[in-house]
Amino acid sequence: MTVIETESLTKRYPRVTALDRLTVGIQPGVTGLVGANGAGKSTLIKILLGLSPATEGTAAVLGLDVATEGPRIRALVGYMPEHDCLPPDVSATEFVVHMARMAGLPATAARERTADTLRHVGLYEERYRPIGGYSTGMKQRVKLAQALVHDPKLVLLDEPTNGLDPVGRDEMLALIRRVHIDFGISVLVTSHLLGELERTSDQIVVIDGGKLLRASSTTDFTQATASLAVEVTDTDQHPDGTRAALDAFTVAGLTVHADGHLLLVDIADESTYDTVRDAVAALGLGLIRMEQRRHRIAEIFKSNQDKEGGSRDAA
Amino acid sequence: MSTVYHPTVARLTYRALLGRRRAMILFALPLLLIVISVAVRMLTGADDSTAREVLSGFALATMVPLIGVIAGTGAIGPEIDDGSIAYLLAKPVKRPTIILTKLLVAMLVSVGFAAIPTFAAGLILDGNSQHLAVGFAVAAAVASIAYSAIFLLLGVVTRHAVVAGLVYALVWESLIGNLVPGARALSVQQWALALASKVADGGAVSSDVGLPLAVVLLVGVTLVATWFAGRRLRSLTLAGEE
Amino acid sequence: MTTVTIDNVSRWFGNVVAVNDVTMTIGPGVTGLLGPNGAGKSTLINMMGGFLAPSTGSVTLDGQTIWRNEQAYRHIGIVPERESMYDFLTGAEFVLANAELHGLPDPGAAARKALATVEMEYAQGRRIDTYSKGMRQRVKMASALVHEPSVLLLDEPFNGMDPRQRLQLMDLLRQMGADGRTVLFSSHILEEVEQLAHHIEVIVAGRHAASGDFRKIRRLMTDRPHRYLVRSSDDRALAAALIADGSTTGLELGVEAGRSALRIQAVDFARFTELLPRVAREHGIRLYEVSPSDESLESVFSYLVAA
Amino acid sequence: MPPEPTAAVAAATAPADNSRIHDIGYRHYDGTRLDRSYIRRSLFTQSLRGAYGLGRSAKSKVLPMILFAVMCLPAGIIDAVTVYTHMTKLPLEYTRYALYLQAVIGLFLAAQAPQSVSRDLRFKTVSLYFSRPMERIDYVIAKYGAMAAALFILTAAPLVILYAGALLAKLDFATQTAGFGKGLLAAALLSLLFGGIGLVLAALTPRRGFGVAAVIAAFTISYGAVTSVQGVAYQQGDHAAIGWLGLFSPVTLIDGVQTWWLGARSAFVGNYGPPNAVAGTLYLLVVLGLIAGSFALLMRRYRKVGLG
Repeated sequence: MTVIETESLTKRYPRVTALDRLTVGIQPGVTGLVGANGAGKSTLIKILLGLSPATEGTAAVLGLDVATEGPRIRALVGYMPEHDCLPPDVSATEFVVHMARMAGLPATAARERTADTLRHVGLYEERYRPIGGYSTGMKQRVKLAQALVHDPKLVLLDEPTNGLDPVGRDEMLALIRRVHIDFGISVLVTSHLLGELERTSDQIVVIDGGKLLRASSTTDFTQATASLAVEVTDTDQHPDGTRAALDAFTVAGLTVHADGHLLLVDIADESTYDTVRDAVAALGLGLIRMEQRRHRIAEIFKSNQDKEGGSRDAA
Repeated sequence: MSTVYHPTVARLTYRALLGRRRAMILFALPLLLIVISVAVRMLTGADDSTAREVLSGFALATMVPLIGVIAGTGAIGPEIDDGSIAYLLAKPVKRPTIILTKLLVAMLVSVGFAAIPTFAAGLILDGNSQHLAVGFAVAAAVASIAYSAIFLLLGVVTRHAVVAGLVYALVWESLIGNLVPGARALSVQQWALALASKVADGGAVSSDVGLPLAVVLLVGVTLVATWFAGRRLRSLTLAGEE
Repeated sequence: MTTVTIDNVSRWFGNVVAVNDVTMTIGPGVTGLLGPNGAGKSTLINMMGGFLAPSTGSVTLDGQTIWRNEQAYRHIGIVPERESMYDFLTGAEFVLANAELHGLPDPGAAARKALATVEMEYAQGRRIDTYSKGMRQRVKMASALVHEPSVLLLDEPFNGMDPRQRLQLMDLLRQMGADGRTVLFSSHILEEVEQLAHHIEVIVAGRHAASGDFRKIRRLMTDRPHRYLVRSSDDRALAAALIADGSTTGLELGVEAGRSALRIQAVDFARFTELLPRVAREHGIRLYEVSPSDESLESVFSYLVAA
Repeated sequence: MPPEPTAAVAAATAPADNSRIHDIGYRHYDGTRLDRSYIRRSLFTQSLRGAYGLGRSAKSKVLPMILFAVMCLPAGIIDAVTVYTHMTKLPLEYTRYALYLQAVIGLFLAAQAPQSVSRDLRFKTVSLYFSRPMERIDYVIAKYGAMAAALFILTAAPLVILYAGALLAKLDFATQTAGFGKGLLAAALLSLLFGGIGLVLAALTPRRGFGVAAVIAAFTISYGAVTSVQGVAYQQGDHAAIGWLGLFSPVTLIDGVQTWWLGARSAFVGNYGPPNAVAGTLYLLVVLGLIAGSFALLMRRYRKVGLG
């Protein structure tokens, strides 16, 4: 089953075209949505929730048409906004119970599900205290809880790691994985941080200038390249180990170039591995790293960076 | 560079005061005064006592302090509130210069939107005796200057400057001043009236405060408020974390 | 005018100590300021920017106190964390006003140049309240660059920027650093810090936890064994050859992502990394992959925070 | 939490083996999902309770409860006086009551309208409401309804006390009931009018303080301006003008409507109400127009808010 399906979806505002004939199908699982600012990410979310009509084209969420079934979609979808959305003077429990009722849950169910959901997102004693005193990480958990409390089939998470520090970010990313794996809820998550999407998402959709730049599984995005990243230590004998290794590799006939402290060696065939090993051993350097490089999502932005509106030739 | 006035700070302040939604009140209140004056004039013809009632009851007691609140707090409060004052402070410009410039702008704006309409209303209400119009216009101008300084200080000191200013304008000046005679001695409105009664000779305007005392208090309050605002801004710290 | 010196600085708010006896020197080049939320990064940046007085100690720019010294701003450019600016102005008007406030001889030209640097000319005529977060960030950058300061302080400058804008800003900051300016930025995105800053300063709970190159910082953590994942043509033989040496403590044969792999804990980093290629060569074992699993800035950071 | 039925049964049938680990992992919800009318009702109830500080902190109960008490106290005193002095009619008409205590009503509105709507705007909670099955109109109906209902409780409760006192004092049942009915009708109209204006002003700004200030300023300035010009007209003996001027402030509008349509005695200076049928009709039309206009403005305001 396709969770989200759009067919030449277009949204034009008087000054800009936010979405330009976007056709994409999103499968169950965790999907990362990447887009330039103003690339129609928030417009897409509004359309998918049935809150803003498309100029042209169609979209369906969980098989329901966004143009006609907005309220039914919103009953089955959870939404976590990017910005703050929590009143500071009520407790997480009170707030989430209220939001559960606003999703149509009867009072008893709202209370029970709130208790469960807050526990699942990792809020314990603090849930009876006013939200105003929470840390950023705790607030993000409350925001996630209100999006999950009515047991949606799909949640839209807009920049859920925004403002979190590295530890908080890791916890949030783990939580997002759990939402899919343990709770069985599909996730559409937006982020500007491509690295964290690579870690979290099963598939990634990149929108640029309102158009689809690329949509495919994360493994497709991050396939291994034919390049070996090598990092070596400095020794007393070779104070600039990287330089020494670069020269040795070149002498040994490898194609290599330096990228900061890394040496990128083209893998000609299996013997390349041995050549690197032998050259490092011969110099007496320490081998810190030798890994086949993977493609990064960032590359599609880098390759387009010089072209103005580089998306035009992509789609 | 001049130490009391910085044209760029002034420009930013004008734009901030007149370019936002709250500026609507700056236009609405004088308009209301003019409408009322026209209505009253049509009902009564030129009449000293009615004119005095409207000018002191509405113009001086309500409109002038309200415009003072908007101009005084609006000249600096929002910037401190949203942190954009950082762009002014992180410049090789002395902080007293910033305060003085903002004060000057607030004064000009409130005189423009309070004293001039008061003068116009005076003329409309009472075309015969221009003493009244001049007297109240002077009172409005003097009061505007004092209010600007007081409310600018409030804008620097508290985030709730507008509410505090309104409480002062509506409760203290309008209500308490009318109910408790003793409170009038501590009222910018009465000090201004004392000055006005001097200008509009012939007893057209009267005040509960003697002229010398009024002048001393007006000047004193304005200077102290300005000095204190400058001091507070100098040691204003922007705690980035909210 | 390029060196910011923080000398025995503490800053408290009531009983809350935000910055606790920190001493550091920020010189030319790009420096990343890291720390968990609430560790005192913003407080520190605010003190360097003269928005906050240190409770004790001194914050100076080439020997001159920054607090209450508005002349210091001739050399400092600041990009505040908060989003608000003069939203009712256009981008061009805003940057021009900043240029005028600096008393520049030709503010118009300076503003145009700054806007060009951040590539915002195309939207300079629009009011700031119509801007996206990324556009705001760039205009903030332009306002901080307009007087070509030698010190640039940026509090979470990447916040809200999209991937393309991030890449642009990283290039810009890298360029500034290469030009010999002192660039200090705080960020939570360790991946970016790793790519951008050669020098990091880490603040944990108000204390100065570490400074320098994160790889060197990692080497200093001798109490933390380095974890490695190695794939080779014969993991078992490699393990047997390595175990004889004292530089490793744990050797574990297993399967990782469907392929066999050797997990190693190295206690003596230098000795182990030199041993590995030598031993492999001696035994004719082909190394396919040598991956340190806790060498990234992320691991370094988490070790520092947990310490 | 309800007991796990299967576990209970299993435990009963196999007493020897009662150690087990229950699954407390994520549970799906397949219970009822109620419709928009339930959501609207829930939001209405929550907002109405919120207007009196119920379900909120103790601090936020203080002001509305004090105002409610202040509103009811004079009615109790009037009752006592009426009963013990054996009056033949209440010293204060039902329709006059709210006009006398308009300052209290204004304060209540100024405090509670912003708390009802500017909070949601300021903390951007509106986007969470609109991402749920409700529609914009549900939110507006619930908020407007709750504000009007809160005002109605505030204005009708003292009337009930007066009515009860009147019956205790064995005043004429028919007259009292008619007066009480008119009073309730006027209170309802007042609640809708004030509630609408208050919410529109409060929804303009996410800043609660500004909302409070805007409501107070709008009510006091318009009332002050109208009554002072009416005073001038009275001095000049222009009684028709007094009647017409009342069209320009919310309080005097209600006064005019109840004077013309419900036969109340006007509280305008000299008791001069709307001068003729045209004016009387106009009063009613303006009140109804303002109520409808407030609703329309609120709808418009929230169209722009969206997910923000």
